[in-house]
Parts: sequence; structure tokens; C-alpha cells
Amino acid sequence: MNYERTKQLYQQLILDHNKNPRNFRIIDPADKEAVGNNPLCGDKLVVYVNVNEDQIVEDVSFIGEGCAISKASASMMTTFAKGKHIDEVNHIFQQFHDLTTGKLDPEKDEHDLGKLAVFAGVKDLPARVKCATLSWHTLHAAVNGKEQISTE
Amino acid sequence: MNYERTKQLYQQLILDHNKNPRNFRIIDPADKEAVGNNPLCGDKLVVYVNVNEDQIVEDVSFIGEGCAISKASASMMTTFAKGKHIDEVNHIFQQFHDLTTGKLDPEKDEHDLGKLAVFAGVKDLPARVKCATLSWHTLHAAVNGKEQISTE
Amino acid sequence: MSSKSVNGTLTPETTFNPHLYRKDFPVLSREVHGKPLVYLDNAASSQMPQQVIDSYAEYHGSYHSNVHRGVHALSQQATDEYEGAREYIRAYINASSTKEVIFTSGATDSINLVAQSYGRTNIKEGDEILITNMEHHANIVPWKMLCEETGAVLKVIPITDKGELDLEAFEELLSEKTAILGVVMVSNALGTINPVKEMIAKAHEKGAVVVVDGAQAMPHVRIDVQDLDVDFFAFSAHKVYGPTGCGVLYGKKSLLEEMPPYRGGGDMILSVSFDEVIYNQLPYKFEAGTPGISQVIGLARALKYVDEIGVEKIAAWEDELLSYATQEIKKIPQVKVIGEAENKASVLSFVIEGVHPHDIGTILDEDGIAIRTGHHCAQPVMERFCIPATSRASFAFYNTKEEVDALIASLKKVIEIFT
Amino acid sequence: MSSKSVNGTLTPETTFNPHLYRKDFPVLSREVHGKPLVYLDNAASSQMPQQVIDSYAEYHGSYHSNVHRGVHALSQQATDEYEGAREYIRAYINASSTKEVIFTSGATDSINLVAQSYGRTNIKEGDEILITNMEHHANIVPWKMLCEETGAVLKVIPITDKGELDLEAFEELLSEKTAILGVVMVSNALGTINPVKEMIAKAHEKGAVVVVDGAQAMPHVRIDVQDLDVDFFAFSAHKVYGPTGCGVLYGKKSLLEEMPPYRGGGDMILSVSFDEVIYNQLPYKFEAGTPGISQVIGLARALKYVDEIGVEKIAAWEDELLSYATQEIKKIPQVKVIGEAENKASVLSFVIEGVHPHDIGTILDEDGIAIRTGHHCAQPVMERFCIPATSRASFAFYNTKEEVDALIASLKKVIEIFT
Ligand SMILES: Cc1ncc(COP(=O)(O)O)c(C=O)c1O
Ligand SMILES: Cc1ncc(COP(=O)(O)O)c(C=O)c1O
Repeated sequence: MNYERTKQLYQQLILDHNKNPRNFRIIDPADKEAVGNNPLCGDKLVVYVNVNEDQIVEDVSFIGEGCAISKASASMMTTFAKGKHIDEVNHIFQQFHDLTTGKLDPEKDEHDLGKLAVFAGVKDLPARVKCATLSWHTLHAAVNGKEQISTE
Repeated sequence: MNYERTKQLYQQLILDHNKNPRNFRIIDPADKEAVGNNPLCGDKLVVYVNVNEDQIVEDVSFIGEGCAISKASASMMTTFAKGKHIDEVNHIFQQFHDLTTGKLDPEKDEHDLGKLAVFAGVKDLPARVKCATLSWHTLHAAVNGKEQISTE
Repeated sequence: MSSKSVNGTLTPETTFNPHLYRKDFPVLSREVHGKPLVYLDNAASSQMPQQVIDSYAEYHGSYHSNVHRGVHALSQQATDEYEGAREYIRAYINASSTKEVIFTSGATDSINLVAQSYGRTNIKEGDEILITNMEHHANIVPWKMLCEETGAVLKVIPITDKGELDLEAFEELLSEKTAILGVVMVSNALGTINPVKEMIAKAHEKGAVVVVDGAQAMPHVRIDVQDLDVDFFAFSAHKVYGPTGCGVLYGKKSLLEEMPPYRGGGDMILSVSFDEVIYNQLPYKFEAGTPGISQVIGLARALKYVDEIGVEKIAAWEDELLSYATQEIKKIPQVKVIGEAENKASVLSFVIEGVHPHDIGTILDEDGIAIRTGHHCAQPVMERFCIPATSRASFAFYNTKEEVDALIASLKKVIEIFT
Repeated sequence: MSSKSVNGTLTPETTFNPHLYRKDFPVLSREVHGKPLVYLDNAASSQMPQQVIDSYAEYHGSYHSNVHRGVHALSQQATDEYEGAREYIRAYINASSTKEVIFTSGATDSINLVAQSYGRTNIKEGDEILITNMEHHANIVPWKMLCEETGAVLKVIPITDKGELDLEAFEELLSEKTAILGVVMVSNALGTINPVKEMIAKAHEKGAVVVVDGAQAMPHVRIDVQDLDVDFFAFSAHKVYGPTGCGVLYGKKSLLEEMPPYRGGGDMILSVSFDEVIYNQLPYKFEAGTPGISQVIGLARALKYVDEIGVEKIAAWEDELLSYATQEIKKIPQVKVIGEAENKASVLSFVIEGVHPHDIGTILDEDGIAIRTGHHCAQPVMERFCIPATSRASFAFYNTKEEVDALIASLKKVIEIFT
């Protein structure tokens, strides 16, 4: 790990999603919602989601406080998930998880992550993996009817 | 410390008081009594004492379970204390305490311990000092109206 | 005498060589009163190999930091090692999840956690708490305190003259009223290995929750909490070659999840405001404050040390030592062995007619031999055998037959002095 | 900014040389990501000098044994050192008796002991427990739990924008109903040094019992419990250069004597039968089971280390570092310092506009700089200042001005990345 890599990771994310997070709003009423906690940094976010009869994510949004990594990740998660089938969301969640924990190398392994591959750098920051995955865990919890999750 | 010294200490005591403890009986009713506990070895003894108006120990006895050192010490304590004024008993208790903790050297320092000086060897057995002094502490407690004492 | 090994198979003629391991234990080469130390007080606390000592120096010398809350490298490393130790210990006792492995300050603390958190929530007046007559004070006093608070009733399984549990009496005492069964797996005062697996099954039939005190079992028996189907299992690090001030409570997740926290503070909460406290998940709910980081890492290192030798080999050698010592001590007519269970582990308790154990301890110490004398925090055992105390030699795998010989020779001196 | 030293006198131009001591701390010479470690996370946990590390190796390498119950030489030596450590610590905090020095597993455990044992016996519905808005969770959650159990009411002393206690509000909140006052001596989130001596006197006028959380105070302030007239005082070893898993509860003898035990087990009893348990004297009544022997010995060794340097000299140097760091950080316009009490000790909490502390922590770590980011187990402080978290640099006597410079330089990089 080196300073340049961190700088790069941050710049790619920050230039876009941290400053201007997408779908940063409350859906009211939402079919489902869940609260995600990261006690490590004291971060908290709420994910709202509407899923239709065909199991398609019709709308998804988030609000909350978070670090650049968790905010950018949540923002990109919402843009990704919207319009997708639940099964596909779960599939990508798994790939994303493998990416951030170093089990999937976006340069070598096949994947469907698209732009989400930018989070590969997180694997070198073990303390931050939870920041990157918090929104995904929370979405997963919301869809599965859990109300509270914690990454610790 | 060496084996010969321990052997000597034991033999002097055992030959006499451990096997045939003096005043090993209950005084019923007694003016005062107290229970002494040595949680270290699980020993327990009761000291009974009658003190007259002139503050003279008229009778004193003990019962209980104990190691050779505590039993011999209790036995010799009773023979010493009987007929003595409380002040003298307290005075000797202090000297006895100093003897067993090495503050008083019976060969060099002046003392009134008489035969009790045999307990000098205990100072080399720090774990056993409490055994030697338990009966004295218990007598002291009884005279001062306490009912339970513990050496720990 | 011990005819079966602690793992239930016959003791093999072993070729175990304790000298291979003695060099790992710096204390074993010291002298006491000019004689080589013969350390036979392992049931009180075992000694620590250099590997565990070194893990401490390494931790504090290169990556000490508070865990769980830091993003910096040291904190991450300390957290990884601490949680890695939890995973090691989980696998060692075959718990199904690290959520079931709670770090405490010792077996005593572990049992108090159950009594306080599970007990105060679930036990009510008239419930029965069944323990045995051979429990250590750590598995008596917390239940006495709970009974006083709740009005529950303490019942006690008697022991036979040989020092085994009276299993018929156990079945009679066990009933639908039994809310908790507390039982020691290996008695520190008698060495008896209790048939806890069978007892757990019977207790479960009646709906009781079972707390096993595994403090003495850990160094001798391979524990599989799932195979035992035990609800709570407590042990201390310092009895299994690890550090003082550290222990484990294993608990079934389904039980732990319903239990209220034990202590309040940092790390055991998800969020705190003055209006509301949301507690953290398992196992953190039960680990308030900065944990014993170096101790937990040391405990895992100690278990790894044991595992590298093999606990079955250790048990077999300790059995051989115990058989040999028992055989030799019985040749001294004045000695009476206390506790002669069929199934027994590495503890030899005895009394000598007319000689108080305390005096035996002192005279043996002059020969450099460390044994424990007293009630071994098991006063009800002493009462049961109508003795105030015993002398206890307890063996570890680093002990030798020559050390047993030294013990026997020194006991002969005791008798010489006292007769 | 800190114009006064923690001991109340003006900071002298000091000639303190931290390099004299850095060599005692092996971890300080390590590298992180190829850069020299700059350890500024001392408020979370301080580092350990070789002297304390060595005391552990010496203990386990030459005289480890269980304490209190053995007649053999090792047990005697371990007991002497353990009780000797208690006496050392008694003298260090000027307690009037070793009976008042109780060993626990940490400050959190110490405060829980008071809440459980004193609290559950003495607190009743309608009583008020007064704490402050700057408490660590360790001095909040146990009281919340007690309030829920007893029906007592939690009251909170507010803090000013500067991060000081609102002492007028304190006097208004304090009343005959106040049963307990819980107050942190030095805030871990803000660095504020509270006027606990005056607060204790006022609380005593109303008949309240005062619990001081001294976890952060110990490394910086010379504690004299008799001068403070404090009823209970809690601290942790790992924040004052000692081991993890070890802490102290000081309590006034008159209070401790009336309190029921906290945990049950060995060593805390005089005698046990199934009908009756007689508890041991102080301090043993509160020390059930095998204590953290090596940890307690290590804590005494750590305090001796501090005492040899002199806590006043340490405090003066830490003040100088804090003043310097505060002055330099304020030159960065995007930085806002959180907590600007007149009286402050070695903690520099800050936020950077538009940058989450967690991101700051990561970027600093790349430069080898260890700071803590988050809520510091003091969420109510974060709420009070309407921030989710802060970044916190905390100094020890082994830190240097060059390390402060490295911190400032790295913060400038953070701002560069984020703008
Ligand atoms: C002010 C304060 N109080 C209490 C504690 C709790 O100490 P420990 O976690 O060692 O129990 C801490 C440390 O985290 C603290 O800073
Ligand atoms: C059988 C048994 N249970 C419990 C304990 C208590 O362990 P600790 O003192 O480490 O808490 C001991 C050790 O003394 C023991 O031998």
C-alpha cells in the first residue's frame, strides 16, 4: 500500500459520489427499510427500497452520515441496484464482497462489477472494508426484512 | 533455611505440645470467646477466656483443627497467658509477633518470651507465620470483644 | 487408581519424553532452597512455556494497541490477532461460531456471568439449582448468591467414598424443577472425571440448562462443546499454560442472544444516548471495555502449544505419572489417598495420619517440592471426607517419574520427623 | 488552548528530552507502511516500556504460581510480589489502606463493581444519579443499567461550547436526591480536566457518593485519593503504560465494608458450606478467583516507571506538546478543534470540514501516523457538538515535536486530496 494508491482511490471516488451522492433521499413510504451501523466509525445509514411483484428493485435510496468510502459506495450501490432483479443484486453483492476482501481480482477474474471495480483498492485497507460494504449489507437486510444491522 | 532447622523446629514443638496440647477444651460458659480462621490452610480454632475484675486471665483454653505449628503455639499460648494480667499478655503478643516476623532476635534482643522463643524458626517460613500467631490474634480478639478473625 | 486414560482408552505404554518439553519452561530449571524445583502444583496454576512468554513481548514490543475502534495499522493488527485468537479457540473447543466464545477474566468470572446474566433473568422462586458435592467454590458461591437473590433452592449431588458422583442420587434429584445443573468436569480436589456428557443429556431431558466448570479439564481432555452438547462451558487460561487474568465462557448462541449484558461500557454497545442504549451483537455484548488483548493472544498461543504436542499424548503421560505416583504413595502405610475414582486425571490428594497437610507442605518445600495443601477451594469436599484439608500433588506433562520419586522420598522424611 | 499544566501551575519552558525514554519502548522504533511509527493514540492505550515487558518474563520465567493459598516458595514469592504491588499502588494514590485497593480487569469493570455492588444495595426508585455529558460509555452504561433496574433517574450535567462542564448547572442539578455523582477526571474525547475536588466537596454536602473515572487522569495527574476525598476512583493499567486486562478500584473502606460481594468464588470467602457462605475481608471480598497476578505486578512496575520520571515532568512535557500541536493545527483554516477548555490534558480532538475522520485516519496511517477516529466511546459528546465523530491525536511523554510536525504535514495532504 502506498500514498499514491490511497490518493488515487480517494480521488476517483470523491470527485464524483462523495460530494454528490446519488439517491441521497428518503423514500416515504418505502416497502422496506433498514438501518446499518458501523460502530467502528460511528457511522449510520438508512437504506430504503421498493421491490415490485417481479422482484425488481423499483426504487432505492439512502441517507445518513458516513466517510467518503461508505458514502460513495452507497451512492454507487443505489445507481447499480435500481431496476435490477433481486437475484442479480445479491449476485453482485457477493462479487463486491469478494472484491473488497481481495478474493476477486478485477484484473484477472471474470466479474460483472462494472464501475464498482474501483473499490478494489479497499482490500489494502482492512479497517475500511466494512465502510465499503455497509450499504450493501444494509440493502440486503432491508430486502430480507431485518431492521438493524451492524458490521462489527 | 535448611532441612535440619525445619526438623529441629518441628521436633521441639511436636515432642510436646502438638501431641499433647494443654488446655485443649471448651470453657462453658466462658466470659469471652472468639473464632480464628486461617483460610490459607482451612484451619479454625476457638479460644475461650475468663478474665476477672483485676484484668487477670483466670482461665483460657482452645479447641479446633490446626497444623502442628498452630496447635503447639495455641497450647503454649494458653499455658503462658493463664494467671497473667491482660497488659502483660498484650505485651508478650507484641514480642511474639516481632519474633515470628524476624523483628526480634531472641539471641540478641532483650525479651520476656521464655520458652516461646522456640518459635523463632518460623520467621524463615513466611507462609507459616500466620499459623504461629493465629491463636494469639484470636485471644486478642476474644479479649477485645470481637467474634471472628481471619489471618488473611 | 486410574486404569483408564482421561480420554477413555486404556493407557498405552508410552514413550513420551517430558524432557523434550521441560526446556521450554524456564521456571523448571530454577532451584528452591538449593534443590531443583519439583513443581507439582499444576492444578492451582500451570507454568508458561517460553513461546507464550515471547508472544507477550512480541505483542507489546511491536503491535500493541486498543482493538476494534482504530483504523491505523497497529490497531488493525492487534484486532486481527485478538479476533484470530478467538477463532483459534473456537476451533479448539469446536464451538459452532466465534459469537459463542466470550473472553472473561477467568473461570470464576465466566461462571458469575452465567449466574448474573442468565440466572437473574431466568431463575425464579422455587426453581432448583443442582450442583455437586465436589464443586470448586467458583461453581458454588455464584449459585448461592443467586439463590439468595431469587429464592431458588440449591440441591447437591452427593459423592461416594471413592470420590465419584452418586449417579443414582443425581437422577433422583433431577426433576422438572431443575433449572440449572452445575457440574465440574474434572475435580481439582479429587481428580475425578465426571461423566458430564451423560449428565448433560439427562439434564436436557428435564429441560435444565447445564453449566460445566472445565477449569481442570482443559489441560487434560480434548473438549468438543458440540459433542458434549453443553450449554455453558467455563475455563481459565492460567491452568492451561496461558496467562493469569484471562478465561473463556463458551455459551450456546441461542442462550447468549437472549441474555442481558453483564457489565456495561464501551465496545458492548452499538449506540449510547442518555435515553437509549442499544447493545452490540455477540460476543461483544458481553465484553465491556478494553479486553485483555495480550492475555487472549497468549491463551491462543498456549493452546497451540498444547495442540502441537497433542492433548491425548499429554493425558496419557499424566495418567502414567498418576498411576506410578499412586502405586508408590500407597506403599507408605501412613498415607491415605483421598479420591479413588475409576476415571481420574492427574490429581493426587492425600492425608497422612497425625500430620497436618500444612506441615507436610512446609517440609516438602524444604526439598524444593511444590505441592498445594489446604481445602483447594472445595470445602464441601473436605467436609464430605471429614478432613480439614488435604495435600495435593498435581501433574503436568513436563513432570517426570524422577520427580514422583522425589515426592515419595520427601514424604518419608515427613513421617520420620513426625514419628 | 492549554495555558495551565494539568497540575495547575504555569507550563515552564522545559528541558524534557523524550528521546531519553523512547529507547525504553521497543514499539516506537518500528515502521508502518515504510514510515517510522508516529504513535498518537495514547488515550486509547499507551505503549509499554521494556521494564514492564521484562517484569512479565521474569514473573513467568521464575516464580509464577497461584497466590494466597500455597505454602511453597513460589506461591509465597508470587503472593509477596502481588501484595507488594498492592502496597505500591496504595502508596502511589495515597490510599489509607491496602484494603481500599481492589484489583479488577479494567476501569470498566471497576465502575461496574460500584454500580452493581454499591448501586444495587443503596439506590432506590426516585434517587438521582448525576453524571456529565462528557462521560465515557464506561461511566454511562452501568448507571443506565442500574437506573433501569432500580427506577432511579439519570441526570446529566451539560457542557459548554468550549467543552467545559457547566458548573452552574451542576449546582442546580445537585440536590438531596442525588445519590451518586459520576464524573470523569480527564475527558478522553475533549481533554478537559474537570475540577473534581470541588465537585466532590459540593456533592458531599448533599450526601452524594462520588465515583471518579480516572482512566485518562492517571498518566497525567498525580492522584491523591485522600486529598480529593473521593469515594470511588477507577482506572485501567493499559492507559498508564501497564498491561491490558487489569485495573483498580479504589474505594473508601467504610463504604466497601458495607457492600455485598460482586462476584462469587474462591479467595473471596472465609468459609463455604452449602448452608452458609462467610465472606472474606477487604480487599479479598471483591477479588473472586485467581487474580491477574502478572498484570498487577506489571501495573506496579509501570507506575514505578512513571514515578521515576516524575508525573509532573511528564505532564509539563505533554502540555508543551499539546500547546504546540494546538497552535500549529489552528493555522490550517479547514480544521476546527473540538474541546478548548482552559484546563486540558494531552488530547487534541478536531474535525476537518467536509472530510470524515475515518478518511483522515486512513490517509494519516499511510504516513505511519496512528491517531484515533470515531466517537471515542463518548457518543453523547459527539451529539453535543453535532458531529458524528472526531479525529483525535493524544500525546504521551515519549512523543516529540517532530512527531507533531509530521501530524500537521500529513493533515495538509488530507486537505490537498479532498479539495
Ligand atoms: C475516560 C475513560 N473512562 C473509561 C475508560 C474505559 O477503560 P477500559 O476500556 O480500560 O475499561 C476509558 C478508556 O477507554 C476512558 O478513556
Ligand atoms: C475446578 C475449578 N473450577 C474453577 C476454578 C477457578 O478458576 P479461577 O480461579 O482461575 O477463576 C478452579 C481453579 O482454582 C478450579 O480448579
